[in-house]
Amino acid sequence: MTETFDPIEKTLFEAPPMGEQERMIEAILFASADPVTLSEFTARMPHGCDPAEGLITLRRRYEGRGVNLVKVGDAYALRTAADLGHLMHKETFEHRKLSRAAIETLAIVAYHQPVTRTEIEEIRGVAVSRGTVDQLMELDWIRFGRRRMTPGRPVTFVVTDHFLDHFGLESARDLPGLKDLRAAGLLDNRPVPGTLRGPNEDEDPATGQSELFED
Amino acid sequence: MTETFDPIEKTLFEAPPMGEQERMIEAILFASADPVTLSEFTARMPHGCDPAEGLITLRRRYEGRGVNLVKVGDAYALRTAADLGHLMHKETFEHRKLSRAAIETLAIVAYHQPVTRTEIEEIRGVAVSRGTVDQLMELDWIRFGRRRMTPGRPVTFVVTDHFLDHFGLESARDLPGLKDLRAAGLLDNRPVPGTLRGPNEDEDPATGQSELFED
Amino acid sequence: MPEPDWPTDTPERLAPLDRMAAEALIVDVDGFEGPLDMLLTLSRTQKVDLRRISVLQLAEQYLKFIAEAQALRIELAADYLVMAAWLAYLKSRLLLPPEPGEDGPSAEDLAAHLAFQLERLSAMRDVAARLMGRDQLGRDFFPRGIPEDVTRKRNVSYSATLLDLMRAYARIRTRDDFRPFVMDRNNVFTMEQALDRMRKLIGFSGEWSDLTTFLPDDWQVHPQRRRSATAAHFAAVLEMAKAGQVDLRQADPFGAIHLRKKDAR
Repeated sequence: MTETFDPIEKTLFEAPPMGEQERMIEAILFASADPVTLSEFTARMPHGCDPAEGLITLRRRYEGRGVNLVKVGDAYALRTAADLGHLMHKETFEHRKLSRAAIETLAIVAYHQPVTRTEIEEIRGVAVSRGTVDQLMELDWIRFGRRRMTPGRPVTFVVTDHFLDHFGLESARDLPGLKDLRAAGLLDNRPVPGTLRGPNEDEDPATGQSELFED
Repeated sequence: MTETFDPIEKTLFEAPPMGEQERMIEAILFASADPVTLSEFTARMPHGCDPAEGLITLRRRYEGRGVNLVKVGDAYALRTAADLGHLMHKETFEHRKLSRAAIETLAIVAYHQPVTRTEIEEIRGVAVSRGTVDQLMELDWIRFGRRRMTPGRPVTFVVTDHFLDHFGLESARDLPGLKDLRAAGLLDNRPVPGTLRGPNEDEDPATGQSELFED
Repeated sequence: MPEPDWPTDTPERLAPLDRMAAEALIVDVDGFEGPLDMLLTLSRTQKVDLRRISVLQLAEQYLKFIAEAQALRIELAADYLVMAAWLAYLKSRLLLPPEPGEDGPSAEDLAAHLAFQLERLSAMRDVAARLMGRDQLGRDFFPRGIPEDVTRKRNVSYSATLLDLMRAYARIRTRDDFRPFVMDRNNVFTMEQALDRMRKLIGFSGEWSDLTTFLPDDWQVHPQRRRSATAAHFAAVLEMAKAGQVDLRQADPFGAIHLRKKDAR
């Protein structure tokens, strides 16, 4: 249903001054959820307005400002100046300690790669949650390796170059071995009370970690 | 594990020039539908910026424009000029019609805050229905204030920043007619003659409107 | 609730116009927000500043209204009747000179307070209307239509060091040694085992012999093992004595325990 106006009648209403038209365009652009086309401006503004002209002056007004008037297809919108995009990102830096499950899983992958999930679970003695693996994948510390050529063809996990980079290793082979761990005192076998100790179990030398991890 | 910055290092980065800061404020304001607090500006802008100053110049810049910079509580927002509301039929929200009880209750909370339910009932001479309070809470126009330090420690109601934003008020001090009401003594908490009041009821220091609205 | 003294003579004397007004009021009784609201409406008929209102006149109007409502058998909420009772009391107090020595608030104070309440309610209504008449967000002025959500980029850096990694691995590899303590079965000789063993050996023991000689050789040196084996064997032979399979004797407390096979009769 279209209303028809007498063309003569239109001119009876004088169009608002350009400054007013510019204000209107500005308000419409600001409040609109979508870019606004010329015909929408015309439909929403009083008779006799010339939004095209107002858009030009408004565009000029916003030049170099924090927001700019941009043309999107055949519509117009106000957008954040490109160089200020960084203000729209709230970057927060959080340092978090990796969960025990995650670090253990990571360690097993690093020492046993390529390793299947089942193997990880066997070594840890508990189930590995999907979240833990996902987290390590997201951190880009582990990735899928080749499928194991065993029944079920399970996927394997290996550590990434990013992992090596993060931990300052040239290759996974540089990871300290069990022997080194023991030498560093990281593998001290505390006896369970009441268990019998073999004569060779007292050899464990009391080397502190410091020795290994200095420099 | 937190990274610590050398405080001296901070000053090595010079704050951007005021013109740039103004652009940043503008971009942040445009990006947000809700009022932005000073501390939010500070958090999002580079170190050393003074958003308070930039806001003043920006506010002036938008005077008389289609969009204005308004203060809401201790936050700032851009809003279309009220005289252009007629252009925004498309954006107009569906307003739920408030009951007379809700409107009166809202006004009483705004002018008498912090106010208890009993006090609201005293002023209206009728019980406040649960639905009325719920509705105003749901609109996020009123919220719980502190408990009153009187027997029973009743909760109080106060208006929210969202209320201020909705009615275009910079602060509760700008409520229409507030001064006259106070001058006429109509905001006093006048007890019914002959009622016994607990001695500690008067201890409650002018937590009432006086404190809130005195400057 | 004290029964107020109703002025019952009024209804039929009403002028037609007043009567219509009163009826309109009564029909509208649901529209009132309580007695205070009704009093405020009634007070409008006095066409004076609320501060100079005649509370006496107002009380009379209200009581008349209540009487009419009752004559028309309109159910009134209790608080309307409470107000009526109070106003009837106030009216009598206002009309009568104060009794000497009477304490409590004066009738004038009570009337002034009612006037204050009405003025306050009226003022609240006025400002409520002014408030609602303000430009409102989403109706007269508008927020940004395309708010850009601040993309919250959480840079969570997980700090794991090589040391953490190795400690974790070491922890896994040594976990067996740290398993929760359970009774070590290696050094426990159960009674069932002892019973089994004794049943086989007892056939050879026709003469009194020391219980300790029945202990297995490899359970006699290590003190923990010897204790466990001794206890198990002792319990076993008690069981056998109960079943009538062996005789037991002990010469003195803490002395050696001897046993022999009971003759099968």
